[in-house]
Formats: sequence, structure tokens, C-alpha cells
Amino acid sequence: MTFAIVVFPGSNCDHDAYHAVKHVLGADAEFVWHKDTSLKGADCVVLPGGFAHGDYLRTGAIARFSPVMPEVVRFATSGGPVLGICNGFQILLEAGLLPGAMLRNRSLKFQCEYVRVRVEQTDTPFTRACAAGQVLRVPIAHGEGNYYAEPETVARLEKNRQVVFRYVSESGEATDAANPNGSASNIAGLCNEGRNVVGLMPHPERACELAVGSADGLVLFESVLQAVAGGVRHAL
Amino acid sequence: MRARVFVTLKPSVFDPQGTTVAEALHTLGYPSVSDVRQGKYFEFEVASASAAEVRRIAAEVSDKLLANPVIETYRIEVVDPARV
Amino acid sequence: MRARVFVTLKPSVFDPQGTTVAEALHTLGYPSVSDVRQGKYFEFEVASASAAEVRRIAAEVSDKLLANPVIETYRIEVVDPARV
Amino acid sequence: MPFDAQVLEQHGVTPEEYARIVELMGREPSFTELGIFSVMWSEHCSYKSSRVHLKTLPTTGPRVLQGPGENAGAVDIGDGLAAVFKIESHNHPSFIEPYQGAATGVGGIIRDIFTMNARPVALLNSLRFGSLDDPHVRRNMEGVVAGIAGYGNSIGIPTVGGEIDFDDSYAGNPLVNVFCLGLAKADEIIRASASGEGNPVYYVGSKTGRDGIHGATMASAEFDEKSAEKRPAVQVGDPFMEKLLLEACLEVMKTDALVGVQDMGAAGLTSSTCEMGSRGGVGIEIDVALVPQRETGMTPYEIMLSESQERMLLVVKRGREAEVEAVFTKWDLHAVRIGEVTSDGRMRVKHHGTVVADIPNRALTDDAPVYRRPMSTPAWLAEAQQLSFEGLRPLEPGDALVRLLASSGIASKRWVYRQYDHMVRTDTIVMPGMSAGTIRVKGTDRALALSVDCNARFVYLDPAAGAALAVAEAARNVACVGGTPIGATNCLNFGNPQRPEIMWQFGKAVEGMGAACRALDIPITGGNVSLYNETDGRAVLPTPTIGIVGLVEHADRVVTRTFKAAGDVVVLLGDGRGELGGSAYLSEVHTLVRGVPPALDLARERALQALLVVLAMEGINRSAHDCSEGGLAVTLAECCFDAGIGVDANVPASTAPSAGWTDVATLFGESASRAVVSVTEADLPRLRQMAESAGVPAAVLGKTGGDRVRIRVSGQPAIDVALGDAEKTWSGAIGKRFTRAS
Ligand SMILES: Nc1ncnc2c1ncn2[C@@H]1O[C@H](COP(=O)(O)OP(=O)(O)O)[C@@H](O)[C@H]1O
Ligand SMILES: [Mg+2]
Repeated sequence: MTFAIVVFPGSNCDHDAYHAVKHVLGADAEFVWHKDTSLKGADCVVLPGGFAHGDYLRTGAIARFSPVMPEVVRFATSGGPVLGICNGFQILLEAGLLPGAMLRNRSLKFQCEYVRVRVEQTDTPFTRACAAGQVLRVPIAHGEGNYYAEPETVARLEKNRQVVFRYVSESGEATDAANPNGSASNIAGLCNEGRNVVGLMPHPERACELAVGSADGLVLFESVLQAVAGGVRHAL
Repeated sequence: MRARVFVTLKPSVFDPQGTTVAEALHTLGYPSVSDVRQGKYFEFEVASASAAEVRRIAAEVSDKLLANPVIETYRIEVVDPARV
Repeated sequence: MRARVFVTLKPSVFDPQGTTVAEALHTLGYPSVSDVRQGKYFEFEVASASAAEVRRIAAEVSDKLLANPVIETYRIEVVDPARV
Repeated sequence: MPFDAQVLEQHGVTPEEYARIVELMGREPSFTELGIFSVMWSEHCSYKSSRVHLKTLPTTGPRVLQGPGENAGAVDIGDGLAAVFKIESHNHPSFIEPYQGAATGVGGIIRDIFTMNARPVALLNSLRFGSLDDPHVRRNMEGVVAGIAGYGNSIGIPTVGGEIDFDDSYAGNPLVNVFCLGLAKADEIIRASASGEGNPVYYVGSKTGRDGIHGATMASAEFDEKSAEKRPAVQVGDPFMEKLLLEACLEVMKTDALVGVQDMGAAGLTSSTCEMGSRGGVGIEIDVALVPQRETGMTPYEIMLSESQERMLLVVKRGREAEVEAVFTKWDLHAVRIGEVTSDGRMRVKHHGTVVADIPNRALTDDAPVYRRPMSTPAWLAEAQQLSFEGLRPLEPGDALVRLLASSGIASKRWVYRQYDHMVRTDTIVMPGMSAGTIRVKGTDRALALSVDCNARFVYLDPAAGAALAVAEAARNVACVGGTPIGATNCLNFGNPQRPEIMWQFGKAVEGMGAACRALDIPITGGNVSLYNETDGRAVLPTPTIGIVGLVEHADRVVTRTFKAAGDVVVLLGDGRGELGGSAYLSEVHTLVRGVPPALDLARERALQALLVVLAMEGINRSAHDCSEGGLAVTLAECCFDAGIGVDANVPASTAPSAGWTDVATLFGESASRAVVSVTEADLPRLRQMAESAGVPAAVLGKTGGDRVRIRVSGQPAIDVALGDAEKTWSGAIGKRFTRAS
């Protein structure tokens, strides 16, 4: 299976995603330049973290206009698995592939630290190998990860079971203390209604080897490997 | 002609920056200041002689790029040298 | 009374954000837009009936907190409901 | 003379120096040429006061691939790879505008690394501020930290370590020293040297504006107030542009179409042009009218002296232009041809074809003035070295420990490094706060352990000894992790060199640093000197910061600060002599910076470090932490923190410096060449035997476990505090100062 890792000007976790899927997971990976208009027949698209266009103006605001994005949208609407990590998540929000927007962290500071997220949904291509309610220890590294959506939207997300990851305490409760940035209902990650597009602020690709602190993030990539092998893409 | 665009968070959206500024101002001894909202301010030149045209373009680029409708609203001012 | 403060980089100070926004607008098909400058915009309530007083306070807090005098300048508007 | 005394003074050019310029030129310089000389002969570019001293530092060794003189130094780390690293200061700009000053400091050092065809993979910083009681200092520090974060995070280079200390002398002159390390193929390092007559010279990056032009020149003849007003001394960083430059340059360098590259740092276009020419023994001719400009009506003088950020100068092989241009275009950068290499060894600057400056490169570089400035021992020193305990009451050890853990210099710096992305690139295997920041080298078994250190109190009380102690501490930090020190870079922050006692501090510090590096076999491959760090004639504490690179043979065996399990044996390597001179205890508890710093036996230090590396690589050490600020008590407490494992230790009493001071001297004395390690019961004999054959004293202090930090001195209870409380104090102390209420 092949992952397409989209490289925007200012992406800086593109190589980390590449390393995770290619050298740790053992799948194939291709970088796709943001000006390309083909996804090279990839089975899964990753929008990596970083500071596309410097995060100037607004995170993801300029990147969503990249020439590659119409292809990403087409891939997504055809049911292909798309993962947006951190800045990639912010781009998915700006592009309207996922609902809501990001505000500054309530600390008003960039925060780089390990957090715990609970897997709320296991019927997405990126969580199907997880146990329901499984708690993952993964790092965050962002200044604008304070998820916001109108209350009705949040309610709809909950009702449709689109909240895929939630910030929780060590014991697994979604407390305010466990919420690192002020996100609405501790939301750390979402999926679209088709469930094939997933975005999250934490960095699973940074948590794929114990040597660097945690391997809890690998399960997201193993999940999509299974999903693609099982041909779920067409089922969706 | 010069256009000005003011982008602010919708009233319904909690503004962590504004809140922090307000708190800071209170500790600095300005109790009379309240309800601080922080936004973005853009100024740019539009090569056109018609104020209406400038306003149209400013609105277009605000909708497309400068503001995020999910959380923000904007206001436009056109500085018409003829009128200044 | 409501005060508005517009904080902008001094004309000579490099504005990477503005430059990047301008470039984005050109690729989006707005060649007529140029010289984009991005700044900050503050709106707040001042508990006082005197426009002069409000302006004075706004200027004070701008000097102290809202603007960085080393690289930024600011402009103040007082929205006097009586006059609106 | 066409220039009156005032113009020369504003350019910082002495009458003697001016005479020298005329002699070297064989004529009077033009105004533009005077400007060019003034920046190239400035302390910052010419090292005219420090050069004679720096010459004495050890800069060679079997691993050294590039010593001082290039954009950065480089050492061989095996597997055909090189570590390319350097440290830079951005002190003054960070006082004027903390965020941008610190941010552009980071930008500058990153460019120094990637211009050598190295991929930057780690950042560290060494910071000095006044007391956090001062709100201005807090605002300054908040801005500096945010600026470092804003720039480094955006580019995607992890900040894996650093140090921060506090002293009133830095209140009006903070120190912001930034270290960057990159990885390169050893045989593909690119030098900042021009060659090949007719090869085109390219400019790429941000447009040139009036920013950063030497403040002193503002009022000079050619300009009225308005144009002065037009020229902000503050430069704004553009990390996005830097990221594009980084990726584009590394991509271009793959093509081998480049002859040389240099970034436009201090003295911008001027230094890059004449330095590249003189290194290659050639000349460079450019036309400044071709330089992309951000503002209208810029004069050649302004264009040549501008210090706008994120700009590079490239010399390209003739015939390969198209390849190079194509890569930059891909990254939406356009490389502009502004001139070419000549054979006459001169820097010739034209403006729309007319020559506005024509200077032999040598005159600006090799022939720049060199001063052997007078040095004299400070009058106050002898007195400051006297340490009398008369009238002092030793604080109860338990209270003293808490006081020290709460002090800004010792408290956890998490509030700071949490704002830095320290994990991007997924190579960080020892995180900030856990020990010397360590990054694995993908594709090899190896890792690099990095540390920057300087205890300026020690340097103040004895510059030679203090600088040597800084080298020892930094090297010990990397050795604790399991790294063998293989290279160093330094950032020498001092006051006004024209004052003999400052110059003496400088000279002595360089002496001590050199001696330590020689004894420990650590070549210094480069560095940076920052002088005139003074406010109202009061100099900062002399701060010769040292950055050390340690090579770890087995990345999977790195050892960190924290205890790993209850029931392990805690061992002190090296021995304490109860030395309190210049200690954190004296300055925190008795607000005294007095006495002489701890004695340092470099042979013992070297033996200890070698032992630490073996103990780590043999998998014997489960934790290791060097004993520095705050002494043994603080070190033991820090080993418990973040591990949730307490300690019960019994420390042999050191000889007391004065009656009644035994406990304090034993627990808080800062004797050098010590580390606290923990091992399993089973491994203790091996450790003993290895320590013995290494000639390093090893004393079993006690065991890990429980939820208290309990320390006895020769059997007598001295400290017994709850781990949780102590850790809360230590971890919250800095953040508390920045909570909005404060
Ligand atoms: N400015 C900083 N940036 C990043 N990490 C820092 C900074 N200051 C301190 N640290 C980290 O905190 C820990 C303690 O610093 P320090 O007290 O200097 O350690 P040591 O005494 O072992 O040299 C180290 O791991 C260091 O890397
Ligand atoms: Mg230290």
C-alpha cells in the first residue's frame, strides 16, 4: 500500500510521517508536492504537520488553495482515507473537509508535550485497529489547537459519532484539566460524515517508536493499512 | 485606492487573546476598560478608481481569504482620496 | 463608550505576513491588490462619558500594552454613541 | 580628509584606523567605502580585540573537518557523516525587541549551518536575564522565549536543550546565545568561498530593506532626519522565507552546480561579498542596482550595509545557471544574478554600471586592525575572593534545599522548553530537562548529546578557573548521557574590551577554556564573541558559554537524569570537598557571590567522564546526573523528580570551611568532577571495579525508593522532605512568575 504525503511550503513534519509509514510501518510512501495535481495513485493521503506558508494570516488558510487540494477533495469524496495531522488538520478545516475552526490555545502559548487521547470511534480507517475507549499517549506541538465549532455543530458531531479522539486524563476521563488547549468538549480529532477523512491535533507519527518516547501512535497507520487491505475504501 | 478590512471574532466566539488583554489591563490599573476584543487589521492598495469596485474586491478577498466565516466577521472601509 | 485601536507596523518595518498574503492574493487572481499590510485591531468598552477621557485611556493602554512602540504605531477611534 | 571627525566617530572609525584605510586604499575612501570599512572593521566582524586571544584555542584534532573561519565548524561522527555546529549571540537586539531579536538570532545561526550543506537537526539556547522580580525582565524573557519558539518551531528544527540563569547584571543586557547543529555528508560540505573567474554571483531570499543599517551611520552627512527615521534598527524575522531558503539551498547543493554560498548576516551584502572573495583568493564584482529592494530610493551605501534577514549569496558554476534558477523557482524564490567572480582580488560595487566602491578584499578582512588591548586584574577581585562566614548563620539544610529548588536558576525550565517544539524530526531521544539533549542519527546506531553551559559566578570570581569549569560541566553533561565529547563551540559574552579589567577577564577566560579543552581533548571548531555587554558602564557577569557535542556510540543505551526503579543503589562518583565559593547556596540564601570557585583537576575530570561513558554504554548506569548548581542535595532531588521515586542517602561529611558549616558545605558545596548515578544491586560490584580501575572514587550513598528525599550527613539526619512537595516547588517556580496575576 502507498501513502501520499503532501508537502506544502512550510510543512515540517512531512519527513516524520514518511519515516513512520515507510521505515516503521513498512509501507510505501511518496511525497506529493503541493503544486502537483496527481496523488500518484496512492491508497491513503496524509496532510502532515508544520507551518504551511508560515501559518501567516491563519493556520491552513493559504494552503487550502494549493493546486493539489482539488485532487485531495476528489480523493476524499470518493471515499479515500485522508489523515490530517496538526497543521494538516487545520488545512482540512479551512478547506471545509471537516467542520469547525482553530483558535489560539487558551494559554496563548505554543505547547509541546505529551497528552493522552481516548479513541472514541473505531469505525474509521485510522482507528479500526484500536480498542474502543483505548487511551493513547501522544505528543502535541501547536499554538492554535483550541478547537471551536458552534454548539449546534458540536452537538451534531457528537450525535453522528464524528468525534474520534478526545483529550483525557491518565485515568481516561475527559476533564478540563486534561484539556491542553481549551478545545470544545475536549475534542482532539474528528472525522467527516463519510468517516474516511480524519483530522487530529496530536502527532501520531511522532509516537511510533519507543526510542522517541511512545509507540502509541502507530496504531493509526496500522489501522489504515488493514482498511486498505480489506478494501474498506470501496465499502465506504 | 486604499482598502481597510477589520476582521474580528464573532461575538459568540470566546476570544482568549482579548480576555487576556482585559485581565492584563486590570492588573495595570485600568478597571474602567472591559469587553476587549482582538482582531486583525488589513490595509491594502487596489488599483481601481471606483470606490464601489474597490469595496467589491475587498469583500471578495475577505470572504475568500482574509476572514474565516466559521469564527470571524469583517468590516470594510474604503479610503477614497477624492473624498479626503 | 467604545474605543477602537488599530496597531500597524511602522511603514519601514518589514511585514512578512502582509507580503505573503499579497502573494497569495495574486495567485488567487487579484493582481490589482498590492502593498498589503497586516496589523492588529482592538475594540473595547471604556466606562466613561467623555470622549476625550476615553481617547486618553485608549492612548495610554496602547502605549503600555497594545502596541510595541519599537516597531508599531497605532491609531485610535472613539465611537461616541451620542454622535452616532 | 573629506570626512569630519563626527562622521568617523559615528562610523566607529578611529583617526588611526582612517589613516590605515587611506594607506590600504592608496586614496581617500568614498562615503560608501567608508561605510563598508566601518562594518568590516567593527568588533563584530573583525574580532580586532579578541583575535590574538582566540588564536590560542585548540582547534585541531583527528575528527575536525572544519575549524574556525567558515560559517560553522564540523567534526567527523563516523558513517561518512559530519556534525556541523556553531553558536551565535543576539544579545543587544533581544533587549531592544525581545521577540524579533531572539527570532532573528535563531534565523542567523540556522543559515550558518545549512550554507555548509548540512541539514539543521537541533537547536539549543543559553539565556541570561536579570531577576524575575522585575516585571521588565519578565516581559523581556517572555518575548525572547516566544521569539526563539516562533522561529525554530516554524522551521521544524527541535530545540532539544539549553540553559538559563539569572543575575541583576543582565537586567539591562540580557544574553541570548543560540546553538545550532546540522548533519552533512562529510565529503559534501560546501565552503563559503568563491572561485572561477566569470562564475555568476546570485542573490536569493528576502528583498533588501533599510533595516538593521548600522545605527551610528543614521545621522551622517548623506541623510536627513527623515531617512534616518526610515531606518529601523529592528529586523523582523520571516521564518517561512527561511524555511523555503533552507529547502531550496539543500536541493540546489545536491546538483553540485554551486561553487560557494554564504548567508548575509552581520554587514549583509558587504561581508558575504568580500569574505567569499578573500577566502577564494578572487574578486567579486556586483551591481547593487540589480539587488531586489523592498523600498524605493535606496542608496548603494544602504544596500551594502542593510542587514535585512533571510538573504543568501551564491556563486554558481558558469553554464549551470538554469539548473539553479529552476530549483529556486520551484520554491517560489527567484535567484537574481547580481554580479560575477573576477580575478583581481577586489570587491567592486557598481550602481547602474558606475563604480561606487572598489576595495581590495584583504583590506577588509586579513588586513583589518588587530589590537592587543591592555589587561589588568580588577581591583575588586582580591576582596571578592575572600569568603568569611563571620556573621552568617547556616540555613537549616531542609529549608535551604527548598529555597534552592525554588530559585530561578535551578528550578525546572519546563515553562520555557514546553514552548519549543523539541520533538519534531522524531530524533529526540533525550528530551530537554532530562539531561543533555540528545538526538539519534537515523540510519546509524549513533546519537549526538548536546549541552551548553556556563556558571558565570565562577567566571566572575576567577575567569580562567570558571571557564575551565564551564567546559568541564558541559562535557560532563554529555558524558552522563553516554556521549564522548568530540567538539566544542563557544560564545564569549563580556563587557567593554577597552577597559583593562574586562579585557583581563576575557584573556583569562580564553586561557582557561583552552586549557580545559586541551586536557579533555575537545577541539573548538568555532564560536562567537560578543563584547560591550554593559549598561551604564556596568558589565554583565563574564559569560563564556560553551557548547559541546558528544558522540554516543549506541543510541539505544542513552542514560538520563531520573531514577528508574526503587531499590537501586545510588552512587556518588568523584568526591566532595565542601567548596562553597561562588555557590548557588551562597548567592540564593546569603546573596553573596564570593570566594574562589571549586578546584578542578582536569585529569580527574577526564577520568570521570570516560568512566561515565563506559558505564552508560555497558548498560550499567540506570541514571546519571552531573552535580553542579546547588550541589549534591539538589542533584539527588533532581534524580527523583519526574521519576516519582524517592531516595534515602547517607553522605560522608566533607571538611567544613568553618565551624558549624559541615552539613551545608557537604550538601550544597559545588565541588567539580562529580556525578550521581544509580545501578542495580547486581551491577554494583562491576561499577566498583570499573571505577577503581579508572581511578574514580565511588561512594555508595544509599538506595532509591519511597516518597521522600532523605539525606543524612555521616549518619546524622540533615534533610527529610516529601518528594511531592519538593517537586511541586521545583517544577512550578518559573511558571508562577508568569501567571497573569503576577
Ligand atoms: N533555555 C532552555 N531551553 C531548552 N532546555 C533548557 C533550557 N534551559 C534549561 N533547559 C534544560 O533543563 C535541564 C537543566 O538545565 P541545567 O540546569 O543547565 O542542567 P545542567 O545543570 O545539567 O547543565 C537541561 O536538560 C536543559 O537542557
Ligand atoms: Mg547548567
